[in-house]
Amino acid sequence: MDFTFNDDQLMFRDSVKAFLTNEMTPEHIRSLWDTDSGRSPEFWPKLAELGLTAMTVPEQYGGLGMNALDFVLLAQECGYAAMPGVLVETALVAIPLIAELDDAHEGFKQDWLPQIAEGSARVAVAHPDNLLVADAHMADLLLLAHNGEVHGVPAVDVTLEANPSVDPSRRLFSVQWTPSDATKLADAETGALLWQNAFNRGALGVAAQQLGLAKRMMDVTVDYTYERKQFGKPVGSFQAVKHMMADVAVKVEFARPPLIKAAYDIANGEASAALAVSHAKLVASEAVRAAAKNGIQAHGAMGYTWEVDLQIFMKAGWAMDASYGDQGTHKVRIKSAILAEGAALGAGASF
Amino acid sequence: MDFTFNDDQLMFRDSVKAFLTNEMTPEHIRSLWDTDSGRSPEFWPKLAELGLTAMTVPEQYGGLGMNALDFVLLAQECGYAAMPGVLVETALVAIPLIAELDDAHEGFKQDWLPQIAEGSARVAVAHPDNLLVADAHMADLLLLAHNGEVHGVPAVDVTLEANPSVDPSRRLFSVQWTPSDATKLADAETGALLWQNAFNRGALGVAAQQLGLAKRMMDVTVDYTYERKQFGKPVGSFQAVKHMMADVAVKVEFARPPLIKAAYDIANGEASAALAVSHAKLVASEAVRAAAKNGIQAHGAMGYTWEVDLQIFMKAGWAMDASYGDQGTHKVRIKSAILAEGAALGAGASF
Amino acid sequence: MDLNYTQEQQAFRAEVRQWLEANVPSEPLASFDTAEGFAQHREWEAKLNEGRWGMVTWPQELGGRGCDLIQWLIFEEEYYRSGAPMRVNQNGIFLLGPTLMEYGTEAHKARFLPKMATGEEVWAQGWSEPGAGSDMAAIRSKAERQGDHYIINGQKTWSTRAVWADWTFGIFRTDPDSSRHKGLTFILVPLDAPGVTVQPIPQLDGLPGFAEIFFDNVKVPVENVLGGENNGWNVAMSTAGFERGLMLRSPARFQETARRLVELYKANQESADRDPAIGEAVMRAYLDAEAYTQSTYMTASRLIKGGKIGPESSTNKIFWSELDQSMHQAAMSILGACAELWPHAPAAQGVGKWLDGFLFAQAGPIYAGTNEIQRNIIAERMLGMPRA
Amino acid sequence: MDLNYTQEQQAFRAEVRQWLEANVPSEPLASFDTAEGFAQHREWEAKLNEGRWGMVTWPQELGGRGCDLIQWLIFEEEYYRSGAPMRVNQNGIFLLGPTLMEYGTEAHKARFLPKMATGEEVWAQGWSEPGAGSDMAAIRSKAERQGDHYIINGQKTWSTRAVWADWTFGIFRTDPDSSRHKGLTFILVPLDAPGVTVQPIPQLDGLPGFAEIFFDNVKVPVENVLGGENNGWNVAMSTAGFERGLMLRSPARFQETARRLVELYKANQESADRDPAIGEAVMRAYLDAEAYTQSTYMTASRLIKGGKIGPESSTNKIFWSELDQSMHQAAMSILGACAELWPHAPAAQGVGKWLDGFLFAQAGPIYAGTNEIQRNIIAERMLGMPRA
Repeated sequence: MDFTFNDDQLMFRDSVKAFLTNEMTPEHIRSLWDTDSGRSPEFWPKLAELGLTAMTVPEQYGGLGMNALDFVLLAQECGYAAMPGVLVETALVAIPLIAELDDAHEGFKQDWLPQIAEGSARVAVAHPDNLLVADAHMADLLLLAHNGEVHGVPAVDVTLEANPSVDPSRRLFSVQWTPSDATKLADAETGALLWQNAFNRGALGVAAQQLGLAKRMMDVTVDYTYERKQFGKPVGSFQAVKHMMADVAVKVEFARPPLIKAAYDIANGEASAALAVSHAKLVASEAVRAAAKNGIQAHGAMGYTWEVDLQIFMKAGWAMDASYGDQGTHKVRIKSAILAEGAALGAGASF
Repeated sequence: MDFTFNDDQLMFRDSVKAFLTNEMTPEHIRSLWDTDSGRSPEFWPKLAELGLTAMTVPEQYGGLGMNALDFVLLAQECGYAAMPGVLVETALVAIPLIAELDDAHEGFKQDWLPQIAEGSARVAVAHPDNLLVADAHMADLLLLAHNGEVHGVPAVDVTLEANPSVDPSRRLFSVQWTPSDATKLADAETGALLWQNAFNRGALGVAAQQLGLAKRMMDVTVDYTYERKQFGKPVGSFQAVKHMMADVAVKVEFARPPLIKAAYDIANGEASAALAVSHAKLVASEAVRAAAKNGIQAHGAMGYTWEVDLQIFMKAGWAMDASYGDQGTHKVRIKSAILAEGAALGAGASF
Repeated sequence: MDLNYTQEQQAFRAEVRQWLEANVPSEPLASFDTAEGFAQHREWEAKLNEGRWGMVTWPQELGGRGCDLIQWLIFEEEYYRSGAPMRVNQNGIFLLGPTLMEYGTEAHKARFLPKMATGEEVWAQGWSEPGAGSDMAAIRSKAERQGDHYIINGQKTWSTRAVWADWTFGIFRTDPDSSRHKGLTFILVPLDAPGVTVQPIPQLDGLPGFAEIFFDNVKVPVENVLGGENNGWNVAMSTAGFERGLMLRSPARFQETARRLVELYKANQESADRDPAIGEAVMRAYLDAEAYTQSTYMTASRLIKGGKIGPESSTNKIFWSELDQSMHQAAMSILGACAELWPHAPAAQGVGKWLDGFLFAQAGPIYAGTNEIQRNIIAERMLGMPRA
Repeated sequence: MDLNYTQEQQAFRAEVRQWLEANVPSEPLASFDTAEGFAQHREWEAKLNEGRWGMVTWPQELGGRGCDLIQWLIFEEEYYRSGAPMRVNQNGIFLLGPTLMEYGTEAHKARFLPKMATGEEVWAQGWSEPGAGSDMAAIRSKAERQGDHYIINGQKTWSTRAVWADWTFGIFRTDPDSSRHKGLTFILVPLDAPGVTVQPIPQLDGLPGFAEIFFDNVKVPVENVLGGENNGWNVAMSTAGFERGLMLRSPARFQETARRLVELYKANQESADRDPAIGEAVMRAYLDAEAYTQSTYMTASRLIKGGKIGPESSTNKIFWSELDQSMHQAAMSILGACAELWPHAPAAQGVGKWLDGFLFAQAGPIYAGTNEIQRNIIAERMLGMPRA
C-alpha cells in the first residue's frame, strides 16, 4: 500500500508545469482567441517534443507506453494552464481507443499511432455520449460512432460545422460523415466496451483538467485579494474573503484523492474504475463551480470583467462541465454502485 | 391588496409576547423539565384568562371566533418562548376540527367547545399522519383516527405510554383505545377532509412555532456573541460570526411571508392553502436547522452544553421538525402543485 | 390583511396588459450594451413614454401615473410577463428621478425629468471609484468651486450604461480637507462635456456593460449640484437606498425566470431527474421567487401605510442575487452539454438566453454593494452585533 | 503507487479481526460519560492491552506493536468494523503518549506510559481556559516555581473525560511577566491532588462529557514538567498537531457511519425518496467518507516516506466535522417522526444511536479548534492570504 507518486512522475509533472507556465500564458491564450483556428501552429510540435503526444502510445508504435496514472498529473497541469486543445483527450481517449482495437486493425494502428506519437497527425474523438467534437478542425483522423460501432474517418471525408462555446478557447464541431465498411473499426458489440472505456478515460481527463482549473482559480483569486483594496485594506485580509477561499481549498483538497484513485483504477483495470471516475468527475465539477463562484465574488466587480484572467479559467471550467457525462450521469452511476446488493461499503472496503 | 396585520392583531401579539417573556422564562422551562407531567398546573388557566384557549372557538360556543390568521402571530410567539404544551395545536387543530364536525354532533360541540374555550377541558389530537400524540397525559378528550374516521374519546377510556423525546419539554404518547360507534364523530369520507384540513392547520402551527424558535435562537446567539470573547474581542465582532448570523437572518426574514400567506389562505379557504402551508413549513424547518447549526457554532463549546439556553430552543425546533409532515411530505406536495399541468406560475400569479 | 386586488387594481392590470400586448416588439431587441441595441432601447423608452408607461411611479404632472407601490408591482408583473425589453434608463427612472424629486429645485425637475422620461437623455451612474468598490465613502474625485462652476478631476468606474449614455450622476469631494462621508457633493455631469473621457469596460460576455469615466478639468455649472454643497452623502444615500430597496429588483423578474425554469425542467424532466439536485433547485426557484414576491408585497403594503425601509432590506439583496445565481445554475445543469453554447450555435437546442442570464447572474452578488457588505449591514444594523 | 495491501498487511488485518471477533463485548457498554460506563471502558482498555491492541502505534518495547500508519489505519478499520467500544483513553494514547515519547525523559516514560496503556490511568486534557476557547495562547492559569515544586492556581475548562479521569495534562503560565505563547510550561497534574476540584459540565445530552478543573494552590513536583520550563507552547503544539492531524479522526469511523446511513436509507428508501435531498446526502456521505479515507492513506503514505503534515491538515478538520454533521442530519431526515425519540421510547423503530450521534456531531465543528479558526489557518498559512 503506497498512495504516492514516484519521483519520475512528479519530476515530469514539474517540467510540464514549467513549460506551460512559460508557453501558455493568459496573454497567449487571449491572443489565440482572436485567431480563426484558436490554435497556434507551433504549439503541438512542442508538445510532441516534450513527449506528451507519445506518452500513452504503446512502445511498439513508437510511444512511451505510459498509462492514465502517469498522465493524470499532466492533465491537471493542462487544466491549470487552461491549455486550449485536446492533448488530454488525445492521450487518454483517442490513443488508448486505437490501441484497444483488435488485431484485425493492426494496420490501422501502425498507420496512425506512430504519427500521433510524433505529433505529425492529430485525432479528434466523437464520443457518442458527447454532443459535439472538440478540435475536429485540427484533426487528421476522426474517431466516430455509428450505432455503437467505432469508425475511423480521415478529415477529408467529413464536413464540420462550428458551434461557439462560452469558452473562446474551446472549438466544437458537429460532424457530417458517411459510415461504411471501410471506415468501421469495431462492431457494435466490441464498440460498446471500447466506448465505455473511452468514456471513463474521457471523464477522468475532464476531471483532472477541472481540478487544475479550480486550483488555478483559487490561486489567481488569492493573488488578486492582495491587490484589491476595500476600506483601506487588501480584501484578502477580511475574514469573509478568507473563508470563501478556504471553502474552495477544502473542496480542491478533497477532490484530489478521488482523482488519483480513479486514474489508478483505470491504469490497473480495477473493477471499481467506473465508480472511482464518477466520484472524481463529480467532485471536480463541484470544485470548479465553487472556485468560480467564490473566485468572482472575491474579485468583486473586476471578476465580472473581460480584463481579469479569472474569466479564462472560469469559462474553461464551466464549458467542459458536461463533457463525458454531466453531474446527473455520474450521480446515477455512483448511486447504482453504492446501493447495489452486496456493495462493499464501510471501513476496510476502500482498497 | 394589503399584506399587513391590523393594529388589533399586532397589539394582541405584543401582549402575548410580554406575557410569555415574563411567565415562560428559560429557568421556568428547565424547572418544568424536572416535573413528571412537564406542565405547570397554574399555566393553562392563565392562557385561558388571556383568551388564548378561546381564540378560535366559534362565538356561539363561548369563543372569540378568530381564525388562523389571527392566531399565527401568537403561534410564532409560543415558538419564540419555546412554550411547552399544545396550545397551538389546540387552537389551530383540535378546536377547528371539532367545530367542523357536522350538525349531527352539535351536542358534542356544545359539550366540549365551551369547556375548551374557558380552559377547563383540554384536548389532544392523534392525527393519523403523526406518529405520537403530544400532551395526551394532560387531555380530557382525545381526537383519534381509526381507518380514516374521526373519533372523540374521553381520557378515561385510553391507555397511554410515554415516549421520551430529545426535547424534555415535549411529552409524547402512544395511545391504546377501542373505537366504537359511540366514539365516532365522522365517517371515513368526511374524515378524509377533516383530517386533511387538520393536517394543514397543524403544519401551519408547527411552521409558526419553528419560525419563532429560529428567531429566538438567532436572538440568544446574537446576545451571546457579546459575551463570548476570543483573542480579546467579542466573537460577534468577527466577520465570520457576523455572516453566519446574517445567513440565519436571511432565512428567517424570507420564511415569514410564506407563513403569513399560508395563514391567510387557511383563514380564507383559498385553494392555494395546501401549497402555501407546505412552503411555510419547509422554509421554517430550514430556518430552524440553520439557526441551530449556526447558533451552536457561534456559541462555541458553550453551545454544546446543558447550561446555555440555546439548547432549549434547538431541541424544541428539532423535535417538532417532522410533526405534521416532514420535509419530504411537504416537498412532494409542493412539486406536484408546481409541476401540475396548467399550474399558475410566473409574474402576477401569486395572489 | 386582504390579499385580493381591488377592482381598480385589476382594471389597471388589464390596461397595462392591453397596451403591452399591442406594443411590445415582436422581435427581441439587441443587447443595450451594443450601440445598435442601445438605440433600439432608447426608442422603446420613447414609445413607453408615449403611452405614459415609462415612469408609472412618477407624479401625473411629471408625465407619470402617480402609481403607488402595489400598482408599480402590478405594472412590473405585466411588464416582465409580456417579455418587454429591459429598461435601459433605469438609472434615471428609479435612481436619479426620485432623488431629483426629493432634492431637486423646480428648475432641476423641469430641465431633467422630461428628457429622462422620453429616453432622450439616458443616465449612467457614477458611484464607484477605482480601489473603492463597495466602500462608497472612499471618494477621491474632486470638484473644485471656481465662481459659478466646479472644476472636476478624477475618475469613476463600474459606471453602468456609461458607454452610450448622455449624462452621469455621482458624488465628488468638494471639501479637499474632508474625509470619508463628509465634504462630498452630488453633481450631474454631461458626458459630452470637454474633458470627459469614457473608457468602456468589457464584461464577461465581451460587451461593454460598464465603463470608467475620466474627468480632466471638466467644468460644470453650480446649478448641476443636487441637495447643496457638501451634502452629497445624504443625497447619495437616498439614491442608494432606492437601489438597495425594492425598486430595481422587481420580483416579477425572478418569478418569470422561475417560470421559465419550471418549463425547461418539464421539457427535459427525464434527463434532469438523473440529478435529484435539479428538481430540488427548480422547486426552490419557484418557492424563493414566491417568497421574494410576498416579501415585496408586504414591504409595499407597509410603506403605503407610512412605514420605512430599514436595514432588513439588505436581506433582499442577498436573497434575490443568490436566487438568480442558483436558478441559472439549475438551468445550466438541465441544459447539460448545450449549456456552454451560445444561442446561435447550430447544435444549441432550446437554450434560449440562459447562458447570457447565467453570466449576468454572477454579477448579482457583487454589484449594488457586495453580499459581504450586506451581511455586515444585517449583522451590525439589523441584528445589532458588535462592530469590528 | 500501489493500492494493494501487502501480504503482511493482510495478515495483520486478519489477526486484528480475529482477536476483535473473539473479544469485543457482545452488549454495547454504557456511555463513558457515566460512572458505570467509564469503569466498563477502563476495563475494556485493560483487555485491549492484554491482547497488545491498546496502543498499536507505540513501540514494541513500550507494549505497543510499532505499527506504521498504514497498519494503524488497518487496525482502526477493523476496530470500527467490529463495533468495539469507543476509546476512553484516547487523550493518553494518541495525544499525551506520543508527546511523552518525544519530550519525556526515560523516567517519565517508565512512570506514565505503562499505566496509560493498561487504562489504569486515564488522562483528561487541560487545554482551554474560560473565555479563551480556540485561542490556545490566552492562558492565565499560573504555575509558580517553589523549590522542587510548582504551585498551580487557575482554571481549565472543556476538559474532556475529566470527570472520572485520573490525570490531566496542560500548559500553565510559569513566567508571570510573559504573554501569549511565551512563558508557558507543559505540566502533568494528578486529579486527586489536594486543591484540585473537578466541576462537571453537562453537555447537550445531559451527561458530563467535559468538566472545569479548578486549581487552588496545587503542589506538583518539577518532575511533572514535560519538555522543560517555558517550553510549553512547543510541546503543546506537537500534541495539538496530532489532534488536528489524522490520529484522532480515523476515517474508519466515518466510513462506518456512512455504511450505516446507506443501510438506513435502503431500509426506508420509499419514504426517504420523497425528499430528493436525502438520496443526495446519502450518496455524498459515502463519497466524502471515501475521499477522507483516500486522503488519509495519501497522507499516511507520504509521512511514511518522510513527509510532514502541513497546514492543509486544517482542511481535514472541516471536512470530517461537516461530513459527520450532514450524515447525521440525513439520518434524522430519514427517521422522520422517530428522529426525535430516544432509543428506549417504545415507538422508536430502528433509531439505533442516531440521535446520540446527531447531538455529538454538533460539537465537531467546534472542538479541536473551531472550523472558523481552521479556515483562518487554511487562508493564511496554506493559501498565504494576508493576515488581518
